[in-house]
Amino acid sequence: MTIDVPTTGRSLPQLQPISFIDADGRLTDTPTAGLRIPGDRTLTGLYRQMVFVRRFEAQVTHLTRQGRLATYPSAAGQEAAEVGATTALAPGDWLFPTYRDSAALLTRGVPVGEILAAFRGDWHCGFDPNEYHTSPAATPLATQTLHATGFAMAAKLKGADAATLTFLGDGASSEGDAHEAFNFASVWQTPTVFVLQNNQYAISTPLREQTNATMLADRAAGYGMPGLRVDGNDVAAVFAAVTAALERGRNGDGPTLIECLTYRMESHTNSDDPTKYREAEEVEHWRQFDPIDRLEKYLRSTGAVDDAGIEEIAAAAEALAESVRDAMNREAEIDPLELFAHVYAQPRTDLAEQQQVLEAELAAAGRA
Amino acid sequence: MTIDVPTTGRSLPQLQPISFIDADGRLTDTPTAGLRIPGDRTLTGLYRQMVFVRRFEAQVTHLTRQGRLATYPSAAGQEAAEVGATTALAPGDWLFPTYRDSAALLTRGVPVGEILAAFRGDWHCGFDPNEYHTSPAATPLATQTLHATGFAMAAKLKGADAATLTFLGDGASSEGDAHEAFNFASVWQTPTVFVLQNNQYAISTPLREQTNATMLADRAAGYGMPGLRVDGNDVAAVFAAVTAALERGRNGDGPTLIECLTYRMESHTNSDDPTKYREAEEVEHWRQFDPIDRLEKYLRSTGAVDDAGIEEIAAAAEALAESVRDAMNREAEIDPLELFAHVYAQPRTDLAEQQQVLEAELAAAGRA
Amino acid sequence: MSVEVDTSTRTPSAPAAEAVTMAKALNRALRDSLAEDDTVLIFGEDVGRLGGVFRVTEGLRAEFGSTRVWDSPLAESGIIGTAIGMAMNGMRPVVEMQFDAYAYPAFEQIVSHVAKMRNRTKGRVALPITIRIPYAGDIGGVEHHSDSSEAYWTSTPGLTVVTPSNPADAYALLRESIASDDPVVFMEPKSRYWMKETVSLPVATGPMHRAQVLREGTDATLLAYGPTVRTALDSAEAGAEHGLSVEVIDLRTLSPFDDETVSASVRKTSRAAIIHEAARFGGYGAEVAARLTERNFTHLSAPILRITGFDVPYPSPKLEEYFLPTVERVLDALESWDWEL
Amino acid sequence: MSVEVDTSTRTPSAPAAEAVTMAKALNRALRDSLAEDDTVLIFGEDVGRLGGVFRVTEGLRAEFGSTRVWDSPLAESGIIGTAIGMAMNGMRPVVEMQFDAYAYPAFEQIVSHVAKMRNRTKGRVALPITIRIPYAGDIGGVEHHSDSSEAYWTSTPGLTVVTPSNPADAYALLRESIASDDPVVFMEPKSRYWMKETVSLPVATGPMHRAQVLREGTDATLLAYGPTVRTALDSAEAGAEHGLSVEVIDLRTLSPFDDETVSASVRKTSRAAIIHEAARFGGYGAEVAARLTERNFTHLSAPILRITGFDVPYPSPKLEEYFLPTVERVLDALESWDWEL
Ligand SMILES: Cc1ncc(C[n+]2csc(CCOP(=O)(O)OP(=O)(O)O)c2C)c(N)n1
Ligand SMILES: Cc1ncc(C[n+]2csc(CCOP(=O)(O)OP(=O)(O)O)c2C)c(N)n1
Ligand SMILES: [Mg+2]
Ligand SMILES: [Mg+2]
Repeated sequence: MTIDVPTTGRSLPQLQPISFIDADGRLTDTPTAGLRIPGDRTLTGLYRQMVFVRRFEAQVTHLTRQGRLATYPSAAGQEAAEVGATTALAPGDWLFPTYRDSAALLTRGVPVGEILAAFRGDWHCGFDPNEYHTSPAATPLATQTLHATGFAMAAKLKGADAATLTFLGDGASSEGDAHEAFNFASVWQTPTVFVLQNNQYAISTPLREQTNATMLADRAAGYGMPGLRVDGNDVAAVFAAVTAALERGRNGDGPTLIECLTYRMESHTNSDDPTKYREAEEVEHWRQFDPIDRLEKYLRSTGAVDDAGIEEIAAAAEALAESVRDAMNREAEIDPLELFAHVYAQPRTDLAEQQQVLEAELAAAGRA
Repeated sequence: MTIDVPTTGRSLPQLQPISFIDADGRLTDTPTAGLRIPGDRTLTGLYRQMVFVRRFEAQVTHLTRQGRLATYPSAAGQEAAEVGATTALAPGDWLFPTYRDSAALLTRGVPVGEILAAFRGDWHCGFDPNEYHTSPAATPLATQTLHATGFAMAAKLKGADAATLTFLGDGASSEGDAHEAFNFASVWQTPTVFVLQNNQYAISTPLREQTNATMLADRAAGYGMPGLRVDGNDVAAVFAAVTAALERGRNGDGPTLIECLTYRMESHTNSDDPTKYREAEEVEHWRQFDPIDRLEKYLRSTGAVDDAGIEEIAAAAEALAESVRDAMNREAEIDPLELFAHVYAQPRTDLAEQQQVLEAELAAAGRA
Repeated sequence: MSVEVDTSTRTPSAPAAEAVTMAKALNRALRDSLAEDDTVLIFGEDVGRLGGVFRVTEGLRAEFGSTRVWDSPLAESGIIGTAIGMAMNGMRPVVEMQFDAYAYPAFEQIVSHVAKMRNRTKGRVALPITIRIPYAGDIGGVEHHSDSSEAYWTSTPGLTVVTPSNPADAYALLRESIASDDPVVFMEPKSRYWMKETVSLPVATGPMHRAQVLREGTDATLLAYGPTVRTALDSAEAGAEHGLSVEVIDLRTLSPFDDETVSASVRKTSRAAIIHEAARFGGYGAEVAARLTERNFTHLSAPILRITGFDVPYPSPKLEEYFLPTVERVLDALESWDWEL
Repeated sequence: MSVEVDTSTRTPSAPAAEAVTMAKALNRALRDSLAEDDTVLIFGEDVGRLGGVFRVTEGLRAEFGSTRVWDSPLAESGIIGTAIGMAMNGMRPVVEMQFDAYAYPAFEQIVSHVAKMRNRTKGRVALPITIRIPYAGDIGGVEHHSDSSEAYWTSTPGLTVVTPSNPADAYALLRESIASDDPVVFMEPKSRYWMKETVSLPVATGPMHRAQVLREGTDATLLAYGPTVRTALDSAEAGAEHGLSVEVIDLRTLSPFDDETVSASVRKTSRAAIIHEAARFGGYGAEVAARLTERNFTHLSAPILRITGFDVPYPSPKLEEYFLPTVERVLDALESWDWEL
């Protein structure tokens, strides 16, 4: 039987997650698949952004408990994956995030008010995707992985230098769309990086009821695509792996699947009750792997940061939190008639008629 | 990072397809992953059934060209996969076939008229699934893989001894449903065998535009499920692999993915024109791997069959072909009012009214 | 205003009446179905340990064990597809699509298999599957959490589509749906999950497929289902203040349509409107208006009106109030009729 | 009987008229779109080398190369999902769903993203995607090859739904659809692919969203689209033999609905019927009947009739003839009206 198929690089990822800095802030001796630890300046920037992100998540969660937002899914505990991956993007690259990835949007430079517009209930997407090279955060699971693949395919066809990065969760990896995206991306060799944040839960469903695989990165081999498993709480590892994968993509070598092992420290959203499905001890156990603590220890050990530096960052994070409060204190102006404004490019009589109905109702209620 | 995951048996299938009998009818020295070649009596039975199947396919294709069937997808060239896999089933097991698998239905004992009812346009499914423990042949690709998984799950919950086998194609493996079935089956450890007939084409689309993987069996590792690649034109290999996989399933060890490397010798269906997308030489190339020829050579070499035996089988196959012609010469009685009979268990007024409309039309046309 | 449903005659062993929410009534229906019939299985996303994001399956895993009630991997086509296989093997799966927009990945399995298997096999293979779908809005949900997808299912031959508007019906209709040999799309109005009613569960179940007159009237008929039944009742009340006697019918089963009950009402009142949250264009109301007009044309003194959401995607929470059909919108419609009272 | 369309005034450079099939006209529209606009891309199952199972994309890969026209892996959600990403990156993808039942795996991507992206982003992200779907029956197709799925798309706000009935329209409407900044579900009636018409391509394209009066009449209006336009024209011809003057309108665009053209006709004739292959319950005809009645109630002397397939799954080839709306069924409907001629 002679079948022509590429056989290069056919292997499963190493069992041990790739990691540079361990939970105690020391360098590991884990093999790192040829990746190199980022320099202290880069790491300090990543540290700073992780601190911002954590403060942001805490502030938004707090405001949500106060009822200022309709709902909020926090990525607390996942700062390294969110920040490490997003920071690796070039400005011209595109990000395809999910509802969980406000931290990535923040890192991408989207203003806090625009990030939170959707969760406050103002409008489905609060920012201009073209301005931030960032797709609206997708709620239907795994659907965005295909958008990222298609976008990258168009970039490739145009000969543009852009790559795409998309986040998906351990739960989302079970959806058919995730499989189709892996396959299309690898057949078409698009510059796409799939960052699978394995935070151990899909709402209440634990990983072991989601997959029987040793690791989700094992999926990659079945598509002829490189797969990596990284310590998702080590921002150095995430940044290095994603940077290399984006580079691969831009060089025409196709997509990469990167599984970031991490943990969702908070409830799924504010309306969730995690005591129904996980033990407090498990959450505690994961605290020791905290992505910020370990990097702080490491950067102190190299002398890249000191007390003053840490304080300055904390103060800046406080300012960010204040800007979040400010933004959420300002009510957005939402014109009810915008209901009809953006559905179609070509105007429709039906919608014009219905708009008149609403106008009349508003007038009758003294609202317009 | 401590994540509890099973790590046993984490590996990719061997590159070399498992095979016992080579294209020249000689025993191979390929490693066979612990499988053993079936005995001569079994092989002779498989040979006989493959000859039947080939004659059946040729006859039906001929009748289709004559316009006696609306459409027909032949499995000519794939006899080893069809027959080897289906014969491995116990009577109490269930088969979940596709439109390509009439040969499997024949092997399962479904009468030829009932197999062909769908392609002749009589009714969507011509046989009683419960009688033959065989699901209606699925046309929407890969959907049946989930039915097979669910059926097996129910068997497991009931403590029944039944396993399920489902066929899918190389093209169908790209559908989201295939992924979801692999995953559900492995998470639930259902007794399901996925027989992926990789016949190199999905209509006109060649394998290399369907997947970038070294082999489709590589998918299995990503689900924590054993994957095997077998020479799909060696019925001994197919039978041995599927028998072992069914056994595994019944023992509570979960599903198996078996990729059978084979080739679609005919057009996709009678309305297809393969000259548009593949060379005649390629088809010729595959003739040397013919599943029937090689087994005949092998069985002659062991003395299991001789000229007389071969002739007897050929004559029986002729009788089968005649029964196909007979069945297709008898027009089926189809009552137009059956349109309304089976849609719901609970009768509906709307349908009763519509049936009256049709009755009146038939009466007016002098047909009732 | 709370819906008054006379449950006295439906109670077999007269258990104590208590205030129960629709979520609780549904939960009880699932519990009783599981207890009575070993072939009933519940699985889906988060329906096990968590008891579902709306807590409809709460406590069932603990009571019946994880071989009767369990969490599946996260894939809707997978859930429906495996439910089909289980049903072929003698089970009665009751599966949940977490929000109705999340039934869409399972669309092919529902439309091409669930709806068609019985017909395909000349009645030899029944699929007694109940697909529970929380639907509609008015809960401040973010995008994709408030769709009203009923028109997709009602326009698919082979499916039975049911939706309760109150706890007693929720219990009865869910029991009937699970017991039915036809596959049922069971749509649960999210905004009514926490609506309470004093009722003695279990209520007796009746024949399926019947609409119910909730309030009698002579001037006009308001047709509603699920979340808009409340709007209809409130509107009838408000209409009464304007001197209008408005009949209110809860359709309960969307497919099939109970022509007998509804046409009788429309012939009596000669004017009717259907209220739903979904967009108007191609919405379920179109079928209601078309068939009532076909069957009662000479009895109508006005066209059947459709009081619905606008023909736009379901909006973000802050715009819901402008989108959803309100009592005011219903009253405007009532007023638009040419009254010769 | 062949459809006569006056193409004389629409022809810009008066190329020679020749007999072309609808498949060929569609092919030419794709070709011209590819030639004129570099951002137009065609991909899907078997649309490359094979030229599609209906040969609509024949020759395009050879002419434009495999970076403009190519075969994708076999996954419909993948095709629509990647088309979305390409459209976000400035492309105008034209994708094919091989048969309409095979659009169902892409249902979530179409309904939750294609239809909603523009609204979600306040108009900042347009998705100029054309989704070609061969639909309807009467071709002797086995199960799942003859669905009429238009109601699913027309009841989804955000989608434009178009269907031609003849080669000239096929050309013009497809060009317009590809040029549109709105996503278009372009439904191609399979049974009409080989219908020939003498026409000079390219015909000039007109504004989208207009229905067309194909035959004038005064007694009744038959509304049809795609495969049933022929049935309507034949019925009008047969009606004429019975002394009835029947107007025939080809809707061409199903969403939005061209009220102006259709209501004018209905007000003139006072009687109308809509003909489609899809099942009646919740079918597109329900919207047509409901809205025409809402808008023209006092002008109607009879209810709008729906002449449709039955409320059953599309049958196997040997039963198609009993399922499909025939000229006889249309004439029966015409006769059912109370004529005071
Ligand atoms: C198609 C679809 N099905 C169901 C849901 C409901 N849902 C939202 S988040 C979620 C869990 C997702 O888990 P995972 O992918 O692991 O991401 P995480 O929330 O852990 O970040 C579910 C089931 C959805 N949004 N989309
Ligand atoms: C969901 C779906 N999409 C598309 C089709 C149309 N179709 C029928 S067979 C086929 C190719 C299938 O190829 P493969 O799975 O390799 O099976 P083979 O025909 O080679 O046996 C396609 C595209 C279908 N039946 N179902
Ligand atoms: Mg998760
Ligand atoms: Mg194939």
